[in-house]
Amino acid sequence: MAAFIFNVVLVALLLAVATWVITSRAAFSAVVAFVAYGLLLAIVWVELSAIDIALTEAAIGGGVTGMLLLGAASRLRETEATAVSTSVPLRLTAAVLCALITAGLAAIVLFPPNTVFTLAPDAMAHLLESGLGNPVAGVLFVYRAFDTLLEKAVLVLALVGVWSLAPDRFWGGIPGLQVYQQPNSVLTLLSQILPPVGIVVGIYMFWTGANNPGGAFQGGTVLAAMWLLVMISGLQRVPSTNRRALRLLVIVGPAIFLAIGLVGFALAGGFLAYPAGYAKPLIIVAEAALTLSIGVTLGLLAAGPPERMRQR
Amino acid sequence: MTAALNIFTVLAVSAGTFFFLAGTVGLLRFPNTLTRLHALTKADNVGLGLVVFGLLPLVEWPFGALKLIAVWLLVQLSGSIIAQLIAIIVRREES
Amino acid sequence: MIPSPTLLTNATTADGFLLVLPIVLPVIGILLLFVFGGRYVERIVLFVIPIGLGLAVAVFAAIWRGGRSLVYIVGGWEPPLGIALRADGLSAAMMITVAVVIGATALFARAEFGQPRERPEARASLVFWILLLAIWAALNIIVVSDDLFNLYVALELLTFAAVPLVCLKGYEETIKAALRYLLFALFGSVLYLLGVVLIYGAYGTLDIALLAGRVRPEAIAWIAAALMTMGLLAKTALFPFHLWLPPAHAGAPAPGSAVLSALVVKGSFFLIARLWFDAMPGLMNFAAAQVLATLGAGAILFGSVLAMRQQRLKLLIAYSTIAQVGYLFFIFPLAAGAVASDPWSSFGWTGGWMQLFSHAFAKAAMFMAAGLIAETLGHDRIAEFGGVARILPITTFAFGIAGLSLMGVPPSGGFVAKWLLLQATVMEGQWWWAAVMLVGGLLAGGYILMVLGKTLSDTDVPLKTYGTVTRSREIVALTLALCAVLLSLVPLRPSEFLQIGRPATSAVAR
Amino acid sequence: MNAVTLFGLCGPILVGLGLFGLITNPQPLRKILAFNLLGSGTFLLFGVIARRGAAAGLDGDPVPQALVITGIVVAFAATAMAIALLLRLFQETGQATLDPGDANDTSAATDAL
Amino acid sequence: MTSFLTGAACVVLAATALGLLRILYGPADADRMMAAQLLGTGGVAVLLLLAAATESPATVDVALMLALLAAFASVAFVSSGARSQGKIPPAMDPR
Repeated sequence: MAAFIFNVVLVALLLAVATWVITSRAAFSAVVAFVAYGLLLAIVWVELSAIDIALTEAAIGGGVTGMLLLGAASRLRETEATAVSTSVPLRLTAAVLCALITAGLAAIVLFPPNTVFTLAPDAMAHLLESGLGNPVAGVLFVYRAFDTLLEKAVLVLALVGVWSLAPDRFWGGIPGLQVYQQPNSVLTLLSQILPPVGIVVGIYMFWTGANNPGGAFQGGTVLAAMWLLVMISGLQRVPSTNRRALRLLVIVGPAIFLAIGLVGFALAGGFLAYPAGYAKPLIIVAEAALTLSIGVTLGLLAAGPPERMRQR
Repeated sequence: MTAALNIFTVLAVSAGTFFFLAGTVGLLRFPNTLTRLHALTKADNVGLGLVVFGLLPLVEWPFGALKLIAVWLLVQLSGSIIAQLIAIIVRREES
Repeated sequence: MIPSPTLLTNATTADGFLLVLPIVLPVIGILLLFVFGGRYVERIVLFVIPIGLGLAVAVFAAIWRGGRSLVYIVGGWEPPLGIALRADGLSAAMMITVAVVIGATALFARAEFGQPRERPEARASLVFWILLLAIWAALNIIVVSDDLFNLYVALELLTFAAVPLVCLKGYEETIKAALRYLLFALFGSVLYLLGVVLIYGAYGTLDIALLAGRVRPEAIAWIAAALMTMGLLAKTALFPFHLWLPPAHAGAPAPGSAVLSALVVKGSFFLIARLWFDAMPGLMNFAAAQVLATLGAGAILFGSVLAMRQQRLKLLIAYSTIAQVGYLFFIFPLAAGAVASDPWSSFGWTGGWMQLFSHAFAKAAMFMAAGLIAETLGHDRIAEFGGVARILPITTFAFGIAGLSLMGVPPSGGFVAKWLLLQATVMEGQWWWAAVMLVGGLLAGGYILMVLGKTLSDTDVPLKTYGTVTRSREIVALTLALCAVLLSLVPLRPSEFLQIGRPATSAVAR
Repeated sequence: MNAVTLFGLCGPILVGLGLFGLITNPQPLRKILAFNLLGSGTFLLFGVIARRGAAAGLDGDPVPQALVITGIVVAFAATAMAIALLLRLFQETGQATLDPGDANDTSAATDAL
Repeated sequence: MTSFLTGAACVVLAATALGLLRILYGPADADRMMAAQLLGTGGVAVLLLLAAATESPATVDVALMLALLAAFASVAFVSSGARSQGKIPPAMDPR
């Protein structure tokens, strides 16, 4: 009973905050509400017994996306007044359309099909062969490794897309991350203490991910956040995007993963197949490289396109 | 022994919950940003501390407990530093 | 009517591994370009593109010779747990079209985006080549993947490659166009994903071959199909979701426009067709097909009329894309209601896909021609085109014969496509589509001839030129236009190649 | 009604809200927020389907859970790209709106070069 | 014990949620950020209580993640806010 009341409160809150994200007049207020929404969503995922997703949402939704959106909202603050609002008929039509879609989806939730399909038994049946203990990691790195590989390519491509927005003269320059202007402030203290802890947590996330909830993406996100923190506080310089080492870090994960996939052709009889007995070590190697690459890529995505050539 | 520990947990968690309530009341009722900040940081850090304290008997020793304490320390640290930074901004805006 | 189970099997076939390589190769190229960039750009591209072309030919040849589909089970995990790749005759034809257009674009773009070894790495050049390879990889996945979620990731890859291409020049208007395109595309992909979620919930698999046997005409399937189709239509820019296309396609650099208009919008169209014909054949009925084709008809009329009113060549060509994409949607009523024993041997099936192939070649040629004209004149205002034919005869000729294909005049692939589609309207008794096609052809003739007339006309003032273009680039445009003409050698009847690997039992409800 | 259904109903409402915001709000930043809401509603729906598929000693079907993680990553990449575009537009023009009217305006397209 | 812990989680959640009214009322952006910060701390407490109630140690990892990253958004706020102070807004089109 207590659990159900908790869930009702949680859902009510989530919907209230979501409504505020959409209806608020001021963009900044909507963005702060969105950060709160991300936190609540992480709790919802815990309640749905999807700890892997909860970790991802906590890291991305509340943390890095929040940072991106807050930065954008404060930069764009002056432009808010110029926005025109949409016409009433359009709003009404949109409202009716959205209500219809909501009603249709709600009906599907309320009247589920009689047969419940699940791949859980299949996924568990073959999990032992891979040596992994976390079925979600099994799906991501064994059964549907192809999706995961493509997703990494998407991240690299998104980074190319973000960088491509730099003016020609700043290509290969330094991302326009907003750096805190007061040196030696308490922020410096925070960014001296937090990152060591964060790096430990990031490595722990990746390591525990083979058998427990967690994994390369969650670990990489923590690393990205810590890296951004030391750059924002001015402890470490934002690197030039033309540095070969930096670019190598971005692709080392996808490249090793792809190489392991190709080795499967020769040794395991198929692309992205693992030789018997070697699945777990190979996956760990790929995940370690991916954790690093994801950390660097997400950090660079959040840092934005190059905006200057020289260090300040 | 178990009963005593259970009572301890109930007491500590209840007290922690109370501090969270107090923090919210402060955030909503206090007159200006700086006093609200004060209420907030005091209340939620003490609140979380008491909750963690109360949960210690329930978790696996020592790693579970260490993790709980680490979580509390992290929140404590970042919370107080963020509070300072926000205070700096508020003060600059006021002047 | 409840569809009978298809005869498609899920087991890796001999040569199945050939399907992995055209996907992996461009990805390797992207990773190499990203790290080594700079001085090695040309070498990497020169290495990847010919091999990629060769692989596409190999896939085509394997299917041609074998007369059946290639299947590859990734990692040895069969669906529903794993992902299968499958290429039939249609996929092979798509793959080779994509490879030819990408290869030609690469040749054409060398002048603009070539990276001399001694110069420092340039933004536009490195980014262009990475995006071109990414589009290639994404399209190759789209034509062979059999898994709806895998296709979602591929669609996103395609979007993330296409959007930066739009604003590669970095002008204010192109950035606006790119942002609008991205927002439309994201709207589209979420709706698609929503449908994928519902399908998994209802049928427990995302594999297209398995779904064909499981999907029943019931509420949840209809809702999923509607959401996915709406999302994909937004990405295909079918009327009334076309708003984003003209500024985006007109704003990109010429080789970019060529790829965007010729290939990228076809990627999402291909998925709509896969959805209705392959994944959910049980849902296809008269009403659904008519709705899709009606939107297509709207696109033809609306796009053609607006194309005629444009003053700039690139915008005119972009509006013409909206119209030509409209024809593709006639495949739904004309193949699905097939009088023939199954849709695959209908005139509508071959006609629809011929339209896609011929438009891909013709439109790429046209955008290249427009780019060459603009480079020579320094602008693309049609009113000031007098005398262009004299200084750029090959380009004008390429534009003209590509235009034949758009109008549907022989000898051209467009003629074959439109003739087959017309034939299908007669056989199906759906004369109203024939009327739309005839009007569309006339309007296309109007805007093509308007441009050609201007280029052939003489002016009193001598034409001022701002730059010169090399003969080889003109020949690339001409070659693509000739490819569109060569398609007219295809016999005027349902193609057998496009029927290879299609499920033998008719799964499509009448 | 059980808790899973409760969360299941949350998904459609979030989808509706997000869709409404995406269509009606003229500011791109708010559209990006709405897109994220829409995406999370979709993921939530998938999560509920996963939860209902609990079997074989698991609390949920791991396949949809893994797909949601991939989806979150892709949505983040999309958000980062959209924000970068928006900020660039702001730098270039001092504005952050897409006038709905200029899509059909022939003068809106740039010079061909 | 389980009901008590879940109940406590419920109270903490409701309490910190009330604080979210500050997002609505502001008035300063700092007030809004404080509300989100309170929810971050409250969320950590809620997750720890849930972890104890359901005896799932993995949930503590989610709390750890929140503790690390909830402060991160505030850091972004502080750094971007600090910069917008001294900067002249770019010229706006008067039309």
